[in-house]
Amino acid sequence: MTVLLPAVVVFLLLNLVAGLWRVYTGPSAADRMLSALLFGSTTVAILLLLAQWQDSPALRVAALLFVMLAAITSIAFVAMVQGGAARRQPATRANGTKS
Amino acid sequence: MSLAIDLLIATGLVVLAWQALVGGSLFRGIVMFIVFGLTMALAWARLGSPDLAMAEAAIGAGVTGALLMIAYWRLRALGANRPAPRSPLRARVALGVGLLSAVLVAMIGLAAVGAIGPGGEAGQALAEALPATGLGNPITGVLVIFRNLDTLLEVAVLLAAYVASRAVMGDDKAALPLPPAQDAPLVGALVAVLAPLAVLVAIYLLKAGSQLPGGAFQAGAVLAAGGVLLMLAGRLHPAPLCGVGLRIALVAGTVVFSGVGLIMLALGQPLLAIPGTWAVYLIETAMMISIGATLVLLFAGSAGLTGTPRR
Amino acid sequence: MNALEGLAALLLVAGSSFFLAGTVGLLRFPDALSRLHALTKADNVGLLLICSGLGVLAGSLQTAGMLLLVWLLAMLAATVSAHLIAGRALADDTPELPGEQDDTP
Amino acid sequence: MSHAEVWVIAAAAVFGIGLYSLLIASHLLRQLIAIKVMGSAIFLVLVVAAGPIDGALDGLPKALVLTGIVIAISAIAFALALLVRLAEVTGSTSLEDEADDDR
Repeated sequence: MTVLLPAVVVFLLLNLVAGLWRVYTGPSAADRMLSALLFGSTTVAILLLLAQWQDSPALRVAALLFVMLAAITSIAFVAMVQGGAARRQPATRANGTKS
Repeated sequence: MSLAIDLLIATGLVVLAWQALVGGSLFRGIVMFIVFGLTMALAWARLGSPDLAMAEAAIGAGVTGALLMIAYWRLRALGANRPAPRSPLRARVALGVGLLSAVLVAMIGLAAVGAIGPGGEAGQALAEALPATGLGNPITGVLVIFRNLDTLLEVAVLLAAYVASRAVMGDDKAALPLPPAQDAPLVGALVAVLAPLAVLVAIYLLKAGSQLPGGAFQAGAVLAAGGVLLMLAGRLHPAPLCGVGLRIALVAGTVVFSGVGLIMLALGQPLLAIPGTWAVYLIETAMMISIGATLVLLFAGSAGLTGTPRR
Repeated sequence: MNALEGLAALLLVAGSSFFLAGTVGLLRFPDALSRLHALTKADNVGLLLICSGLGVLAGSLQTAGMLLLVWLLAMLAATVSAHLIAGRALADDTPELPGEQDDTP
Repeated sequence: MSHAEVWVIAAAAVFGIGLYSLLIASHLLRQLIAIKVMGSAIFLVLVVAAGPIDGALDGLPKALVLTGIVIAISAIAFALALLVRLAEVTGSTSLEDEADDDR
């Protein structure tokens, strides 16, 4: 177990590095937020693994804080773009499903 | 293997800092900076500082992202996101200055790592003095007992930041309202779960803070994140005026902390002496409320808050 | 004890493979909605498996409850975030927000 | 390379990037992010320099950094309030004079 736990952490970190590519390329703002979502869930998993491996239960509380507050940034993102100048009419919104 | 983890996280921090700051659209920079904050929490976890990981998680996930996005939105709504171009000469000078400063920080840091070594003198003195206070968490001990004047002034700095931001708001208080809440049913369900949980976790952190990682600053950050969530969901609105309860919440930390300290002075003790563990809890509770209220008000960019009348 | 550790190892490896699947989906799928679909589901299953593995490993009911709470909250957060971001992706197919400009040379 | 050296060098690089960006970025929001990033780098150096990665805690620098994190976010919030006000009054998000531009 002393080998597997850090190995999984390294694997998830490499996963994150790969996910960074999507934030980098986009292309849409939603894509970038999506990757922030990936970072949230993977970071939680890494924190939980580290809590077990380093025998530091407080990191589980940190992970709990993370998942509690992960949605706030998404809400701010949506509130921002929908409330902003880029607001679209509902008709456009229905058309958007064609893709 | 643990070196591999550290190398990955540390490299990730450098890459994210570069991505957040140099080139690309401003929005991408903001998202990259949010991810940078999440990675900082991992770094604190690796550096054996769960206290810092908690604070970074609450602030980074709950407040920073929302703050930057709302500010970005406000600037865009004002039509003011037009940047001016820079001269190439200046970029070259900046590159030199950046490189130089990096080398300087590296040298100072490496020298400090070599010089102090494990368990510096102050750290040892702290470890020896801690059991007498009845606290198990050295960070809470430092904050409330050993360096209490610092902490008191830091709470005062928060208050000052709020007063200053109120001063620059101009005559039309709460000039730009927050964006309207969308998709109310789902967000409503989220708020119904998270808002009570945030209060619960804040109280847990406060109580645990005397023995385990946690304390007033993390608890206040969690409360603030809960408040930010309520604002984003349209349950709280910026108001031009500050109610009495809010005023009390804003100054509670400073007043209770300095009040306890002054009473002890009157009783013949040193200034800001802490009479017992109960006083630590009292002060930390007041600090938590003040920190939470101040951060929410700073986020709102307004003088006060008001709830939504039920429709 | 060894059987338990074996089970935990199995769960952890399975969990990380789901994370890998989510990331592959995020990188390879053609548009924002399908990427969202791949990412949120795979990551939540991965988190569930990793939480179960850690719960088996921790062997304490309190820790297991904490892990369960974390996973449930992650589900809630992922649901709401995915819904909001999907709505955004539907509403606007333009590549970048209007007003986006590079502000560094 | 030891653990502490990895962190210190990474923190130094982050600080350098922050200062570089602070000097070349013209958008004030970007400059604010640069200041925040530089602060994080200094926090890292403080905590790493204080002690070993696994093992005994040194509470002093951690307490310092803990308050620093909260103070930093409040300072950023105040700076953002200033920035929004500046944009309201002048319509610009930069402190540059238009006349300074080379183009």
